[in-house]
Amino acid sequence: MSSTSGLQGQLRVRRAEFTLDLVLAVPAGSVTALLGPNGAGKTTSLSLLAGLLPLDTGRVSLDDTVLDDPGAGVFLAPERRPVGVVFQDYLLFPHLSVLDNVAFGPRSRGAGRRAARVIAQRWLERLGLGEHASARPRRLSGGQAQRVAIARALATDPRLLLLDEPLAALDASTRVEVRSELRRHLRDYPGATVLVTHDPLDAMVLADQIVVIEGGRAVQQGSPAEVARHPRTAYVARLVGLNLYRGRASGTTVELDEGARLAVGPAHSGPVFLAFPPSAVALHRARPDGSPRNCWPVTVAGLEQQGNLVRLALAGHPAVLADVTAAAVAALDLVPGAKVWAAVKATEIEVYPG
Amino acid sequence: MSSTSGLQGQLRVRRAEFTLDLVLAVPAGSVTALLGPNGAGKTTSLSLLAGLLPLDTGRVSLDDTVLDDPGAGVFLAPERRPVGVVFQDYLLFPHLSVLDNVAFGPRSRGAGRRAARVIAQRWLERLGLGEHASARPRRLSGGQAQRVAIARALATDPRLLLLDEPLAALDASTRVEVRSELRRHLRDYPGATVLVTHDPLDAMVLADQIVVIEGGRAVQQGSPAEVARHPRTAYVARLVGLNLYRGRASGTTVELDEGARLAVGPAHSGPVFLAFPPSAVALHRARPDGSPRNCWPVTVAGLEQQGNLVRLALAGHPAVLADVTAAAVAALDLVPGAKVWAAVKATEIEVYPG
Amino acid sequence: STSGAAAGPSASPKGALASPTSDRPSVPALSGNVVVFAAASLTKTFTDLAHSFESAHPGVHVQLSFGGSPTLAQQIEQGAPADVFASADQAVMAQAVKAAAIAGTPQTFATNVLEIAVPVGNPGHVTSLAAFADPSLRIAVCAVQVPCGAASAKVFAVAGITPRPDTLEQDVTAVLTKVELGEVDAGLVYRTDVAVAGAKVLGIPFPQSGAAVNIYPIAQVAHAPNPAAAVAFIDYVRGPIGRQALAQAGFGSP
Amino acid sequence: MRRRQPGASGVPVILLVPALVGLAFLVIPLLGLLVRTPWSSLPGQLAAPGVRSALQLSLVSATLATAVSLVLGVPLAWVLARSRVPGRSMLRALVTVPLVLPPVVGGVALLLGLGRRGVLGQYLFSWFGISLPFSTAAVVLAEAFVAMPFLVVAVEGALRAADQRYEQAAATLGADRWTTFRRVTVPMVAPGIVSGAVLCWARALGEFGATITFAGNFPGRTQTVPLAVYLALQTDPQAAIVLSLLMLSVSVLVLVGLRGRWAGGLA
Amino acid sequence: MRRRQPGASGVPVILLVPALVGLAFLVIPLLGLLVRTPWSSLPGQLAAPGVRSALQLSLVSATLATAVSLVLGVPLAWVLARSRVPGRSMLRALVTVPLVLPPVVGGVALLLGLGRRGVLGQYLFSWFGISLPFSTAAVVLAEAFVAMPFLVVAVEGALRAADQRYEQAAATLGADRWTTFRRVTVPMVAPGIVSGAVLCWARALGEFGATITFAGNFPGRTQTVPLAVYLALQTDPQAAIVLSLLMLSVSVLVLVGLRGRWAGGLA
Ligand SMILES: Nc1ncnc2c1ncn2[C@@H]1O[C@H](COP(=O)(O)OP(=O)(O)OP(=O)(O)O)[C@@H](O)[C@H]1O
Ligand SMILES: Nc1ncnc2c1ncn2[C@@H]1O[C@H](COP(=O)(O)OP(=O)(O)OP(=O)(O)O)[C@@H](O)[C@H]1O
Ligand SMILES: [Mg+2]
Ligand SMILES: [Mg+2]
Repeated sequence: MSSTSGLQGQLRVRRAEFTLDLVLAVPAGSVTALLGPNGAGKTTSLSLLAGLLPLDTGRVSLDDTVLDDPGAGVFLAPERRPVGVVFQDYLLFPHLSVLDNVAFGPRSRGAGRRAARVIAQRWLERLGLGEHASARPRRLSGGQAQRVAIARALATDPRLLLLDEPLAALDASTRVEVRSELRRHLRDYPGATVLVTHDPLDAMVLADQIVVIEGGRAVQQGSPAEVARHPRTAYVARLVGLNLYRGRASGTTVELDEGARLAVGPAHSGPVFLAFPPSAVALHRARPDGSPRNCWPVTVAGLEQQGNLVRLALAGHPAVLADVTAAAVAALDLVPGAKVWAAVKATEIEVYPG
Repeated sequence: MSSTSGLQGQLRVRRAEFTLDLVLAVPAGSVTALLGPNGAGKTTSLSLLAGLLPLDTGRVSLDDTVLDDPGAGVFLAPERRPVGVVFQDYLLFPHLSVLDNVAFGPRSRGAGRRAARVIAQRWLERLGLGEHASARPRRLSGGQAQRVAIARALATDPRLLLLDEPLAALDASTRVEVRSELRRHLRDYPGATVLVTHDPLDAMVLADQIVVIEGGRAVQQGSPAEVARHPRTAYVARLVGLNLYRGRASGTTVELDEGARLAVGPAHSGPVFLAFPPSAVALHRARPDGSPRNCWPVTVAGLEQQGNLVRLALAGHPAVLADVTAAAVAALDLVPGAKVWAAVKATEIEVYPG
Repeated sequence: STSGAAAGPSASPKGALASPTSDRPSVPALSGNVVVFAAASLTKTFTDLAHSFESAHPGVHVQLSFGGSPTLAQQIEQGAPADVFASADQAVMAQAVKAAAIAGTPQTFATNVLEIAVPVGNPGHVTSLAAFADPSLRIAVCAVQVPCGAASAKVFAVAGITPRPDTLEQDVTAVLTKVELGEVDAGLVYRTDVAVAGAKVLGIPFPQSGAAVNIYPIAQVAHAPNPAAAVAFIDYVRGPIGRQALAQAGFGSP
Repeated sequence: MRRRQPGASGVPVILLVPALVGLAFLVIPLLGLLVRTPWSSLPGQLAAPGVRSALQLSLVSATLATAVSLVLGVPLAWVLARSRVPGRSMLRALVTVPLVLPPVVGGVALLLGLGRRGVLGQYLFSWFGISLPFSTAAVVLAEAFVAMPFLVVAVEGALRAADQRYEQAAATLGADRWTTFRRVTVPMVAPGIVSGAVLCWARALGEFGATITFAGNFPGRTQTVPLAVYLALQTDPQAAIVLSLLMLSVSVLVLVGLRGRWAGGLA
Repeated sequence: MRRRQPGASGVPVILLVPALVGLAFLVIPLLGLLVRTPWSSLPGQLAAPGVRSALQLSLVSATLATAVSLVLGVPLAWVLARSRVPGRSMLRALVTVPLVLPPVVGGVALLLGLGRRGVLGQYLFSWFGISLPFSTAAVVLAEAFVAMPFLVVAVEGALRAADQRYEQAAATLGADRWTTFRRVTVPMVAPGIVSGAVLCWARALGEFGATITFAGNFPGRTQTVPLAVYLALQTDPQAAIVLSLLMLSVSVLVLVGLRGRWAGGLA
């Protein structure tokens, strides 16, 4: 990959009273999550990247191609950009069947009618919608429509994938499946991805980089771990507070890639993700007896105060973040270098097929 | 209130391959949450109640009025039903300003133009949208649009309120505010409410009764506490697994209405809700030292196995649900009547203004 | 039936000009509107005549409505508030009489004969009626259903010619338009039309035209709102001033 | 293939070519007219008496006919598109009848229906003393009869294409059908109504056959520009063309002005 | 106020009354025609020679004119509604010119544009030997000239009312403008296109003035039913009415049949 591989964007645009001013760099093969409150400019950013809205000033390039550069008078039309978009309100074509909605992209990008349908059918099945292939979008429930929209965007194999809250309408169980499917796809996916989400778990599981925007500007940016370890505001802390590990499950035990071992609730096997919030980590002076299945010694490496909470970075196997109250910091005397036991209940750990 | 006060519904309808068959009873002044996977028939149920879809067979009545009874040839048109609806895809009128969208209901129900606008402005301000009053819906972000839709439905003061995923597009912080506003409104609201949501917290905080539907049929039904205590399936357990208390906060301490006292992370004051998942409860044989601020003695009152997890009902002050692994049950010898210490970290407890 | 109708004051133009003034004491003064329904081909002539009639009878206002003769007849049969009907076609008038829409007997006030019309420069080198049988020429004639078409059929029969028209037009104006624009090489129209078209078409008279003389009848409408004025207008048209104006437009006298 | 501005003038050739051919087809005959117009005689023709009054009558009656068509036609379109009255497709086809009827026959039909001896007209006359034909009202009626179907069909098409779920949302807010119609349906199909009204107005402005048959041809009262054109064709075809061009220019000006205002309101 | 079936025949009075008045206004004149028709003479009239061929020519040429209008007019409507070519509102107004032009003047304009000595026609004639007037092709062209604007205006209205975000979605899926037009825009505004085509077909079927002026009147070649009706009016008004009714019935039948099929496909 060359140094310019992936998405480079310097996005500036005014829309009525709202101004967006954002710099994005998404290397090919990586995923950037845009987080931020309602009206922060997330959808607007995606529109700029997709070419549905031209920049006022700035520049967007993908790999070696300039997509938009008002200064140089360059603008590549949306249909010429190798971009796939999942819209916040889906925008499924009402006159086409679900299958033809998904086949639309491949056909437009040159596949034959039959080949496009085969691709579409495969994507629908992956997302658990095989039996709805011949239905009209009007007949779908909200969640089904959202899955079709995801399938439609993925089916074109774009070099830049833009996902606007792709999992918002999904129910808890479907969400897990679709998130896994999306992750599987993104893992093998050579292009750049920008993901808008309100769900920290989506961001942590799916993203390599997080950009938090508020009022049209980036307020924080970095890898999920960095952002989680040093959140600049309580809002960010809350938003990205997750411990996330990758490992290999056999039954209710997971061997982490970084060496340690954690017990989890439901049995799994094969590669998995483990996630639990910093608030789920209890700290004890001595090794506690009791229900928490996971206990290990850690050393306080850093403290970050967020309002009444303190986020602790703890070194150990594995390293872990913990949120505790100021009272607990005082009671346990948690200064940097202090040695304590971390405890996490197996049932607190969310496990996702990786 | 008479015995027939509130909503009585026996809903039966076929839509292509899908069949809905559901009995609902929502007393006036109470909130019923419909939970279920995508395509379970939640939106369809709301359409039947709103009169946007006629029953095939069955009967719907509100207070003493029959809304739909195909057997008796009775059907009350949507506009004659005292019903407010938040649609899953908002359906804001594109040609009206945000203010006029919200004022539409009051005007249609007889208020003067000016009075309707005053009502609308008040609702917009409550939902933090005062400054967008003159914008067109097209200019709103997804989350802003959803809040307008909520304001629009509430502004008509309906006797039956139907909310289809009213908080789905909201970001974490807005969600807390809007949820509180909604709860404040529903608390004083004399009518019946049916709420569709995928978020267990919404269901627990807002609903008096939960109906879980799958494939068009109710699979479980009862108060949030009942359903949480005795979930029939792992799906339900996961969906409704929350400990929920009401209390009065002063600083980081909350005096529960049922008498006990819990420490929480962020400082609050006045009436609040506390919520934490059963998985956040650690059980110890002896009183543990360490960061968990909340420790109290409990007695095992009941066990329910859900796959590899066990949900324990624990008596004590307060009574609490705990999810532990089968291994922990064995290690701690958690048989009914066993006495153990429950520990919950202050940072695990979500606090909402009540 | 109409040929002997030229009764009334003698035909000298001077006398005609003098007659309204001299008549005034003997006839009750005319007043009000007189509504005249006239065939479209009379547009220019009748507009002029209406003006001079009005100045001759200061209390009277002439309202003219021009249209196709059958349309006008239809309107009159449906109770249109007309006083006078001037048709370009005897058959239409006869139909109106049959429908009891006409008071009294229609009077002939003008005649018209056919002429060959060719575009300026005569690109088809047309000299006689025989050209209408030449398949290499573009030819327009009226459809037989309309008066000019019936007349054309008569002259062709007399001349022993089988015409090879490219189009059967709905009226003379349509034929004339096509001649003017050079879309056809020859058309058969009325003399009055050639006169109206001026320099834009060339008229070629032909001997057989006498076989089909078109007759214009005029009559008072049954239940005419203003019968006295209707009679006066009819007399005026048939009188010397009317005749002069009609002659100027190329009409023949009855 | 690079350009500034998305969705800008970049029109695909496969659409541009037929669009241009279509435009040329509509405009070339007009060019023909313009080339052959005796421009020098124009001022004289325009100053001729009666031209002003004919133009005024044309504009007023076409506008009134459009107003009548809007008031009666939009509800009719709604009933055809939204209600479930039986025999709807038959009704819909009946509405197109005045389109198919040759205008002169349409005028005859109007006489037979609303004339002093007509099916309905005889009662209007004997009971109320109303006689419609040969009045300015008759011009408006004749034009409305011929032009209203355009409005009805265009608006019905727009209604069918509109998303009915917004009307459902209005119903749940307590709006009865009339309020919904007025405050939701009509604004949402406004572009379709504007199109229909433009068609209707233009057709009414050009109406000839039904008008001359039903309303007669009286200068100042029922003689609209097309009737004046018809008469001019009998005597002076050049004048007829000048008169047509005059009406065209006025109508183009009106439409350009109107569209500008409307587009601003809608976009 | 109770009833079965939501959104059923319950039409608010305030809409129903104008709709019924509108319907009556369009239908009563037709009734007038039907009442006065000499039914006994009908079989004879219909069997008259030329009636069949005129009807056939009318249907064929109106259908061809509609096809031409669709091919040229839908792209034109798209350009007017979607592209940002400068002077669009002027172009849009120009498109309505044939609506306003009295049909006879329209025919003259066609002769001046496409006739043997017309602006374009003289080259067609001298270079290719093509002479359009007095041919069946001229009938189709005259009808298309008069009727196409109805299609263009109706379709443009539908395009303006359509939600353009679906077209944006298609673009992000890699569809160029033509594919988007074909696979998204056209299906989504299909009801508007159908309305426009119905208007266009009906108007073409009833076309008289421009046809007789541009194409002339020759039985079997250029004599459509309206021309035959006009001529019949001159001599035998009853026959003219019978002929009109015949054409009406055929067109109503066609439209009822067509709509049934279309509505099925769309609903
Ligand atoms: N077409 C438009 N014209 C003018 N302003 C707009 C337009 N669309 C959006 N905005 C404004 O721009 C701001 C950013 O909107 P955007 O849709 O990008 O927010 P978002 O981050 O996607 O929010 P959400 O999470 O609620 O979807 C908002 O304040 C919105 O009101
Ligand atoms: N108009 C329709 N015609 C036929 N079937 C329909 C129609 N609308 C919905 N369905 C089907 O009915 C079932 C229930 O749909 P519904 O919209 O009620 O689900 P839901 O519970 O609201 O799901 P979600 O959480 O995804 O919104 C689905 O299988 C859907 O495909
Ligand atoms: Mg958004
Ligand atoms: Mg739903």
